[in-house]
Amino acid sequence: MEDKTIYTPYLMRIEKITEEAPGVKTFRLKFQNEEEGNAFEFKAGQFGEYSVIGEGESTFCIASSPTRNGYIECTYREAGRVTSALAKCEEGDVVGFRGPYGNVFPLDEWKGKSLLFIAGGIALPPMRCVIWNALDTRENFKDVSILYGAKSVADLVYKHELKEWENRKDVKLVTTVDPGGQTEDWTGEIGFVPAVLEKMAPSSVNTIAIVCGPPVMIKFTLPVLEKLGFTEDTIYTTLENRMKCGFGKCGRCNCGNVYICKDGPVFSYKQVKALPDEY
Amino acid sequence: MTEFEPKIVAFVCNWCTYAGADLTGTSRIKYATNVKLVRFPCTGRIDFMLLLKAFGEGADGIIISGCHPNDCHYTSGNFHARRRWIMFRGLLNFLGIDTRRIQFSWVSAAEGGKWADIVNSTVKSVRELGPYNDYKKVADFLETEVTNG
Amino acid sequence: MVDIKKKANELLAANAVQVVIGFEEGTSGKSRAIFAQDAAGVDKLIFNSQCVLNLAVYLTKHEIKKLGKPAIIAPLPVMRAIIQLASEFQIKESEMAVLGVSPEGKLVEFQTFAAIESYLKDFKIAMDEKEKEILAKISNMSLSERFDFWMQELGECFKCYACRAACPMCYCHKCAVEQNKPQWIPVAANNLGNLEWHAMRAMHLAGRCVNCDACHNACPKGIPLNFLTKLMMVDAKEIFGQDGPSLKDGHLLSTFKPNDKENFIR
Amino acid sequence: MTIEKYLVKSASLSALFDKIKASGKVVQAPVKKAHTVDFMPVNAFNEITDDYIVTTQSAKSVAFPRVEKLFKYTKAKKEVTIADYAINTIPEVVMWGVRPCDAAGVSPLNAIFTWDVDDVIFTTKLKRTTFIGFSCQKSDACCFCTSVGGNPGATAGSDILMTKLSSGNYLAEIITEKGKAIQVLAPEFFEETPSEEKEKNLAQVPIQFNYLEIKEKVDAYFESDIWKAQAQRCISCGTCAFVCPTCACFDIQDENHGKVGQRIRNWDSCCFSQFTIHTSGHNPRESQDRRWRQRINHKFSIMPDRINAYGCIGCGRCSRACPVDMNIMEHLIGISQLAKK
Repeated sequence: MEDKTIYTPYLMRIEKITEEAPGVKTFRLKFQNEEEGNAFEFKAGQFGEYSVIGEGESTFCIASSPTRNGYIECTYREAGRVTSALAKCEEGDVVGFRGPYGNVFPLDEWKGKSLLFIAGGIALPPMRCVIWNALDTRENFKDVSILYGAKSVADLVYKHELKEWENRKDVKLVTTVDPGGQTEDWTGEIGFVPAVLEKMAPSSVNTIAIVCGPPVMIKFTLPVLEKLGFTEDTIYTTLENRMKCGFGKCGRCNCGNVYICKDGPVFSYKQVKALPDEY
Repeated sequence: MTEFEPKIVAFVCNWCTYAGADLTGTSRIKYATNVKLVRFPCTGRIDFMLLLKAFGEGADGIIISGCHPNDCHYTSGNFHARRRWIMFRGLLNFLGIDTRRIQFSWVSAAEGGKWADIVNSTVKSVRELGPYNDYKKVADFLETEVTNG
Repeated sequence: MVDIKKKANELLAANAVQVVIGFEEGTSGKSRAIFAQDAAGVDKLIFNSQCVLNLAVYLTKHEIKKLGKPAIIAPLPVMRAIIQLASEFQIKESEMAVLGVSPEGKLVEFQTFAAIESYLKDFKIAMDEKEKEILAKISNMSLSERFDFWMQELGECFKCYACRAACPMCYCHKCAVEQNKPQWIPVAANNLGNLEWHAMRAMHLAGRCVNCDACHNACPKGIPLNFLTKLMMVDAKEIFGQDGPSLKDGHLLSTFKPNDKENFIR
Repeated sequence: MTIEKYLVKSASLSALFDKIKASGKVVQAPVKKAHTVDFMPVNAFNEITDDYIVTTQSAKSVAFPRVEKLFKYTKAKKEVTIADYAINTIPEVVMWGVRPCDAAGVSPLNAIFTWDVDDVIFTTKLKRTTFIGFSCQKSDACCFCTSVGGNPGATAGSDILMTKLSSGNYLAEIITEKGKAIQVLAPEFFEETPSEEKEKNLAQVPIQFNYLEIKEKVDAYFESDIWKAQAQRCISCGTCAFVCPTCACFDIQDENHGKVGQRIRNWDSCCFSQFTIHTSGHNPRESQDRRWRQRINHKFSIMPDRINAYGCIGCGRCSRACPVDMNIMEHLIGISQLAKK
């Protein structure tokens, strides 16, 4: 008799690979075992441990929305041992997945409010999950605005979805690239996210801001949000720390008395402020 | 019982031994087929750990070969390699690893015959030594348990 | 000790250095490192036969560098490590003061690293009789006995990397054992992982080891892993004539002579 | 169950061992090896040593070994098969000669591995382990169990606790059902209760600090120079974590052998500089003082906060094994003496 343990991953078949940007790919993964797939549930904001069998595990969020059944998606940038191995995978290959782990975006609490998403670079994937979740239950929310910035036009991920959001009447999308990163036919903004946000000047009335991006972007975006009237209770983010287990045992993501993998990855700005500077 | 066929890995330099091995083939010199050739830009690039990796993955013998001294394509890669081999061979021996299973050689692009000879004699001597079970046992982490040692 | 303390206080008082790296009394007669930044700290300095840690290990640590310019209490192994580190461009003469300690426990002052090197000419690295005996015992085993011996000894290793952490020459920010693209050395403390780790460590110290035994003293499992590097040292001397660290000769494995002798290459 | 007390004659100990061995259980006991005294599987009573204060490594390896194979896998072209951990192959083990401090470490370790989700490999191993403790007649300068709520004769965590009496015989306290099961194997060796007092046969370990105060101070002095001062001589090895009975940090890795391989769990340590490093190169705990603070904070503040257990049981192993004499007791005394904030 062999027993599944908490370390045993689901085996997932790569159904579709989308090249998003240089070094960035999205995998659509289907459960090899249908029963497992049917029983699988998750909520927006949660993450998982993805593995190339033989190379090890790597942590990233589930990038697809829980409202889309039958598959999960992940988007990653090729960087370390595991993501490099993932990059070599082809459609039809089998990878491992453990999860879902961590807490969720409190979408239920946000009903009736406006949502402002601010993302930079490769940080759109953790937000894409909640964006689609909100859009698929659009009636629950007032205005939905998305501000997304990347280094260059090529670095923008989910290009086809950005188009879709741009064309939707019920979404306000602003995209921006860093100065010098634009192409000749670029029609979006040029400038860093905080500056564009200031220009965009979204209302903070009854609005939740969800911010995710590189630390330097977050650092300069928060003061702008505060100036706009957002408070530490109405700003949310998702944190990443190195993780191995995903369920509060391996000790890696521990930051103060918070375990990012159990208490996070979703935190309000108020909670983040209370953390020691170890994330 | 069939005779034991040793698995031999050869780490060779691109400019001399690899070309030499090519010549062995084009000259239709017959030699043992036990060798898997791994081509490197230079013997200087052959990290000493690769020898242990080869044993760890199940090789019974190893051949390392490159340009003769003074013939290095990059002037001195083989001189550096030689020093490294001298030190590493001493260490391996001290660790109890069987250096009789490792053949170092200089084979130039013109020495097709010498390459055949190196391969044949290495295969012969490793065949006499038998499979490298001692190392295989150590490398077999799938079965061996680690106790609180 | 009096003269060392006096000198240390002078240096601190003149602000010539900001910290004195030395030994203080530790738990149950052990000694340990102290980073004295004032007279009270200097007062705690000791020096005795229990002072086995190689203090040179701290010279390359970024946390210690932040304390300011150091003066380091340097018995022979520390002096040797300093010369080796200097030859590898890890430390600079102008960035530290060396308070040498002679084998008799007397203060020896050095103005330059070259002066240390020439002082060391009178104190060649040598193994004592007991060490020679152990080395000979291991060398005289049969091949399979030796393999079993090392598998037994290295099997004890649980990869805490205290040997690496205590070694003044292991200053790499990212050790080869942490390279994982591809995974170079197995992470697990199993037989293969331990053998490859210790073989690699010994090779990376070939011609660089100053025989201070810090690695062995640090090992919580008492593994005689210092004999791997001792062998490297003996070979470096016998085959290539390298006799201790040198500021000019260059690193054993990054230099060569066209007429290096061997007897195993066909 | 209430603790039952018996007398086990010194001469019966070996016969008791044989009975346990004959029952088919694996027995691990302290063995004098070339350089250390450590728990090893033993076959005969005379392999066991009683000449140790504590073993170099803790008894945690019985349930949390330095290398744990989580599952094996085979990779063919586009297919992966996983052979899961065979839980039912975990043997019944008796840990003989465990010190009370070591036994006290079982509960915090268990708290970590059962927090929210159970690690069945760990819990099953623990379930199938019987701890036969031997209380301490000797202590050394590194011992401080009494300062963290333990004592040299504490029964917590042991299934049976043996205390050597002045007569040379042993007071056997049967603490749990698992302990009772051992007694049932050889009831003839468990004789009537001795009148001798247990306490006077125990080592004296003075109380050095108040561990509740440590938590208070660690929280109050989280941002303080004390960590820098304490961590100066630390060289970032993992010795302390690896010998610690309650340290549970680990790493998960895959190891291949051609097309087959295994996913393994290895010990890891928060003191390693690479422990928290992100792939981007950003390191949340890049200097040693932060890692040292994490170690102390985790044991004395985070664990009590989150899993209701203290992560230090005062065995002093880390202090004995530390290559640079980072004496944890000294540092804890230092922390406890900080002014109240």
